[in-house]
Amino acid sequence: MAKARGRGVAAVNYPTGMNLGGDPSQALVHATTTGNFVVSLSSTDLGQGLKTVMTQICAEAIGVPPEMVIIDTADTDTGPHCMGTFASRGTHRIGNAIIMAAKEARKVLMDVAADELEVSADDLETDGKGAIHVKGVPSRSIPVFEVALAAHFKHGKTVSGRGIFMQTRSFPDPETGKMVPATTYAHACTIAEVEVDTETGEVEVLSLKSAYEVGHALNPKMVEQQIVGGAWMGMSHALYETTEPYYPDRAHGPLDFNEYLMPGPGDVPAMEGVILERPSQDGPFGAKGVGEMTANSPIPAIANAIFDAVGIRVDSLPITPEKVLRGILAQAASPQPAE
Amino acid sequence: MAKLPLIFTVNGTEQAEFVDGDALLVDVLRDKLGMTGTRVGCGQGTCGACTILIDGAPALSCLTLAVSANGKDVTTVEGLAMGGTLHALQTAFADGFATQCGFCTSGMLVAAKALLDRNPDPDRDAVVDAISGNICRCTGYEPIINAILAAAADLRSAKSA
Amino acid sequence: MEHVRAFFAAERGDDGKAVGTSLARSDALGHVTGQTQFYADRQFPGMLHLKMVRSPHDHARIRSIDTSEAEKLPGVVRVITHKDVPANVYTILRLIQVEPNDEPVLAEDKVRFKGEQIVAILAESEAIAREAVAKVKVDYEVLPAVFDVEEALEPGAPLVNEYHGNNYFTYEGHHCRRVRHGNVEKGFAEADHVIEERYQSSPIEHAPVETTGCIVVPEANGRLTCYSNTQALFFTLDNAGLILNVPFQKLRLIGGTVGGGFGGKVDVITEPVAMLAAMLTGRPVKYAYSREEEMQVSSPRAAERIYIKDGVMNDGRIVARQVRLYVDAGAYSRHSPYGTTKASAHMPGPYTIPNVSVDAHCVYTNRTPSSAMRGFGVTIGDFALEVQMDKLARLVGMDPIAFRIRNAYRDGDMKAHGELTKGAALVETMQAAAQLAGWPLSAEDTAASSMKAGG
Amino acid sequence: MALDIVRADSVGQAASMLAGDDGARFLAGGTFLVRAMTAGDVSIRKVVLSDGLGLDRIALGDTIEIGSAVTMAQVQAEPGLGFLHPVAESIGGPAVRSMATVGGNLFARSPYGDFAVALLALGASVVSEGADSEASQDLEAFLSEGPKRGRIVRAVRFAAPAEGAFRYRKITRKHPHGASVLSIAALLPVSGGKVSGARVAYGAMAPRPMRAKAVEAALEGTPLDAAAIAAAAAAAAEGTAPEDDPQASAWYRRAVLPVHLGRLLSGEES
Repeated sequence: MAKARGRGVAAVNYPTGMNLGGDPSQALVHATTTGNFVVSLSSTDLGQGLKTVMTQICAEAIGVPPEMVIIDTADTDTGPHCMGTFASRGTHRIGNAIIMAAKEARKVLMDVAADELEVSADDLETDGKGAIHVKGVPSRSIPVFEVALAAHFKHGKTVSGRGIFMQTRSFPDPETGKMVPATTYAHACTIAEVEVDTETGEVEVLSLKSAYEVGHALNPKMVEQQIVGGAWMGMSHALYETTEPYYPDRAHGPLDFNEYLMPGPGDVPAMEGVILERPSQDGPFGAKGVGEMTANSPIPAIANAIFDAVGIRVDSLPITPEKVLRGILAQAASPQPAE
Repeated sequence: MAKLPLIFTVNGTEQAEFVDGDALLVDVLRDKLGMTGTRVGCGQGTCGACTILIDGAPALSCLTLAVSANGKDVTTVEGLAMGGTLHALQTAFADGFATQCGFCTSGMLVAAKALLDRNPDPDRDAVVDAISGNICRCTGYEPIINAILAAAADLRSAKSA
Repeated sequence: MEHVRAFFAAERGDDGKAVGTSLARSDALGHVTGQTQFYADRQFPGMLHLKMVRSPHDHARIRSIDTSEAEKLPGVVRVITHKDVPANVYTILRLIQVEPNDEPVLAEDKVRFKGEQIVAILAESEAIAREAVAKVKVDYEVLPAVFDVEEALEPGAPLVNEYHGNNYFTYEGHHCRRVRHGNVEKGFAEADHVIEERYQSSPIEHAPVETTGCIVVPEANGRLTCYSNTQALFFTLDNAGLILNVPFQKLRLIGGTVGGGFGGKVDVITEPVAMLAAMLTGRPVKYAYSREEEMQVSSPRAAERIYIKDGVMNDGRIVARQVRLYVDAGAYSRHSPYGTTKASAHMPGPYTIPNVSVDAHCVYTNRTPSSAMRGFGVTIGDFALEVQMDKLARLVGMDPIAFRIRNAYRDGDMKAHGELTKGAALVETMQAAAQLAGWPLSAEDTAASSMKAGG
Repeated sequence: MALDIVRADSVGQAASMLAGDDGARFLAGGTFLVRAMTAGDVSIRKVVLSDGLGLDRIALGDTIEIGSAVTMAQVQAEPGLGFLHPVAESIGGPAVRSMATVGGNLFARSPYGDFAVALLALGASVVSEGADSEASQDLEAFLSEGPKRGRIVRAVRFAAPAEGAFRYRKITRKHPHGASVLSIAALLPVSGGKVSGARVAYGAMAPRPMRAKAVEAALEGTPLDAAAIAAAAAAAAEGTAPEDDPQASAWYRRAVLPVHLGRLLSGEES
C-alpha cells in the first residue's frame, strides 16, 4: 500500500464583531433581595457557553462568586436589545455591556455597604466570595445578601445597572474600501500532518497542532471546546463537506447525515494546542472572539500538507479523494517539476 | 382508524397509552409521556439523537413505530440517573466538557450506556464504534470519547472498591 | 490545553477570580439529564403543523396555483399563499439599510431556486400536512437557469432576481465591493515573480443537529409568542413585524437555548410564516425544517471563487496582491452583501502588503440562497490566502513559516482597508505552533515579534 | 390517513395481506420503511408486522440459514457467523445494527446493501413464501428480477464457507462507518493450492449488488499469487455500472476498484 506523509502550515487572524452593520448589545443587571444578581439579556446561547461566560464576567465585575449570578436571557419582553449571536461578537459585545451594567450596580452596592459599615465606599472591597469588607480588615465585613436587603428595605435604593456596548458603524468608502471592519483580531496557526494513499487519493489527517491567540481565555476549558470542535469542523470543511458534491451542477445534493459527509469519530486526528493571550484593549477583561476562527486554519494547513505529501495542489474545496487521485494520475501522465 | 393500545415499561415504570398506527415511539415518549430528553435531529435514522434502549439494545426511536414497543422495556436519557444520583457517564460528560449545544448529548449517553452495559472495559475503538451512529456538530467527538472512557474507568473502580 | 505565558506577559494582568477559570458550564447538568429545554420541547394543545409546498425547479414562472384538492383533505385547517402575506417581499438586512427588498416570503409569480417556498399548509398532524402538500398543483413555465458565478455576470445570462435588475449586488454604484491600497500594477511591474491562482469552494451546510424551527402561540391578549431557535431574536422580531405589518408590540420572541447554530439560524424564514399562520388560525403553529429541508433548502455557506494575483520579490516580500472574489449568493441576498464586504475587508490576509486591490462580487445564481456561517466572509478566503502563501514560499524557495513571518502584519502597519494594525499576534502564534510541532525556525524568526517592525 | 397496523399469524397469511393491497408493506427493521413514511411517502397505508412470525432465527450447520428478520446485531452476537461479523458491523452504528435486518438489506439500493453483497459472494439463495407456496431463488436472480408482490422473504440460505475462504472490505469516506464508496466480498476456496469456486461480489458498483464474474474467471484455477491478483485487478471493472452520488462519482469508484480488489486479494490490512 502506497502512503505518503506531508506537513503543512497555515496562519490566520479573525475579526471580532460586525462593525460594518453597527453592533450594539445591552445588558441590565440588578440585585434581588436574596443577594443574587440577575443579568437580563436577549442573547442566545448556541452551545458555545454564552450563559456560562456571561456569568463569569458579571461575577468578576461585581466581585461576587459566579453562584450569585443568574443569567436571564432571550426573551424580548424582558431582555434589552442584542444584535444576536454571530460574528464572534457574543463574549466581546455582550460581555462589555455586562461589565458596564455591573459597574453601575457595584457602585450602589458599595455605597450601601459603606452606609451599613459606616465607612467610606472607597475603603471597601469585595472578596469575591459573597462579602464586602474594609480593605485590609477582613473582619469588618458584611455579606452582599445583607447589603441587598438593606438597599431595598432600608435605603430605598436599587442595586442595579445599565450597560451597552456599541461600536460605531463603519461605512466603507465606495472607492477605496477604507473602513473599520472589526474591533479586535484573534490569531491562529495550525500545522497539519497528513497521510495520503497515493493509489486511492484518500487523505488521513494524522495530527493538527495549533496555537491560538485569544486575548484572554475567560473560561479556558470552554475555549478548548471551541478549539477542538472548530478544528474538527475545519478538517471536515477541508476534506468532506458540500451540499452540492458536483457543484456547480446541482445534482446529488445530500439529504441526510449519511450523504452529507463529515468525519466520524473514527477520523478524529490527534489534536494538540496551546493558548496565547494578548489582551484586547477593548475586550471584556481582554477577551477576543474565537469561536469562528478555530475552524479556519486547519483547512489550508491540510491542503498544504497534501501538497507536501504528494505534490498535488487541489485548489477547490472539499479536497475529495477523487480530486487528489485525479491530480496524482495527471502528474504521473505528464510529470511537472515541483513548484 | 381506531387507536391501538401500547403497554410498555419506560425507565422502570409501566406506561399505558392509546396511539395511532403511524405514531412513532419518539413522539409518544416526547408528546404523550413528556420525556423530551430524547431529541429528534433527523427523523431518518442518520443522526442518533433519538437513541434509546429497547430491552437493553440501542434503537432509533424516530424509526420505531410506537406499537412495536408493546411489551418492551424502554430506557431513555431520563432513566440514566438512579434515585437522584447521576450515572457515571453523565458525570463524566459534564465534568469533561463533553457537551456544547447539548442536542446530541442524550443520544450519545444512551449509546454509550449500551456499550458499557455490555462491555465494562472498552478500548477506544469500541467507544468510537458505540457512537458511530451519533452525529455531534460541536465537539469534534474527542471530548465525548474521552468522557466515555473516563466513565468506564469510574464504573470499574466503583465496582472493585 | 497549555497556556503559553511567555508571550505578551507585560500586557496581561492574570489576576481574575471568576474569569480565567474553567467554571463548569451552567447548562451541562441540563444537557446530561435531558432536562435542557429546546424550543420544540414545549407543548401546546391544539398545535397545528406547517408544511411547505416547494419549487421542484431551479427557475420557473408560476402560471397558476391550485390548492383546492389540498383544502378538501380532512384535517387541513388552512392554506396560505403570498396573497395572505401583508408585506411579502423583504430582505433580512434592511434593518441595517442593506437593500433592496428582494425575496418573497412565499413565491409570487416566479421561483428562483429549487426548494423555494410557495404555499404553506396547516394541518392537524404532520402526516396530513405532508399529504396535502402533495395535492397542491402548481403550473410552472420552466426558465433557463444560471449556476456559475462568472457565467451569471456575462451579458445575456438569465436574470435571476428582478429586484436587482442584474445578477449582482450593487455597492454604492459599483458592481462589486472595492478595496484600493497603493498601486498594484506598479507593484507587479517591480516584482521578481508574478503568479495568479484560482480557488473555489462549494456550498457547505451548517448541519446543526437541531433543525431550524419555531412554535408560535397566539396569546389571549392578542399578542403572539414565538418560541424560536433563532440566533438573533430582534432580527427575527423586527423583520416579522414588518412582514406581517403588525405593531412590534404584538410580537414576543423567546429563545436562547439552541441545538447548534453556526450561522444558519440567523436567517428569518420559519418565524414570519408561522406567526402569520397563528394569526390566521388562532391556534399554536409549529414550523420546523425537516432534515432534508435543513440540508437543501436552508441557507448554506456560500460557494466562493477567488482569484489571487501576487507580485513577490526573491527575498520573500510580497509587494502586490490583487484579489477578485465571487460570492455565490444564490437567488436572494439574505446576508451575502454584508459577507462579501467582510470578505473584502479580510483581504489581503494578516500580511502587510503595500499594494492591494480587491474586487469582491456578490453574485446571484439559481441556487439555494447562501447566508452566514461560522467564519462568514473569512473561512474560504483564508483557504485561498494560505494555500497561496504556501505556493509563494515555495516559489521563492523559503520555509513557509519564515515566509509568513517576513510578511506578517505588525503593530502600527497600515492595512489595505486603511486601518492601523494593533494587537497583532500572528508571528507569535506561528512561533508557538512551530515549537509545538517541532518545526525548526531560524534564530531571526524565533526572535521576531508582532510588536516591532521588520521581523 | 392513519396507518393500519396488522399482525399475521403466519408468513403465508402476511403474504396474502400484502398481495391484494397496493398500500400495504411488510415491516422489518424500519430503517427504510418508517423513514419513507416520515419523508412523506403517502402511498403506505397498511403495515404488516414481522414480529412473532419466527423469521428471526439463525440455523447453523453445513448449510446456514439466516431468517429475514435477523438483525445485524444478532449476526454479530452469533459466534458461528464470525466471518460475517465484519459485514454486520459495517452496516452502521449499533442502533442501526440492532434494527436493520438481513431481509431488509436485500432490498437496498446503491450505496447500501453491503450485507447482500456478502451473501452474493457466499452464493446464497433466497427463501420466500407466498400465500400458499414456498420457493427458493438464487440471490443473483432475486436481485436482478426485483421483489415480487405478495411474496415475503423468509430467509437466506448458503453453504458454510471454508475457514478463511471469505473476505470482505468496505470503503467509506466516514469512519468507522458510512455508506459505501464501494464494498467487495469474496469467497475464495482454495483446493490443492488453487482457487476453486471463486465468487466475488461488489456493492455500489451498480444500482444493486453485483457479481464480478470476470474477476472470478481470472482467479479460478490459479494460485492466489501476484500474477492472478494483477489479472483480477485488470478485470475488476468489467460489467460494473456505478452511479454518481454524494459518496463518490462513478469515475472514482471505477478508478479505485482495482486497487481495493487487489488489496483484498493480497490480504492487506484494511
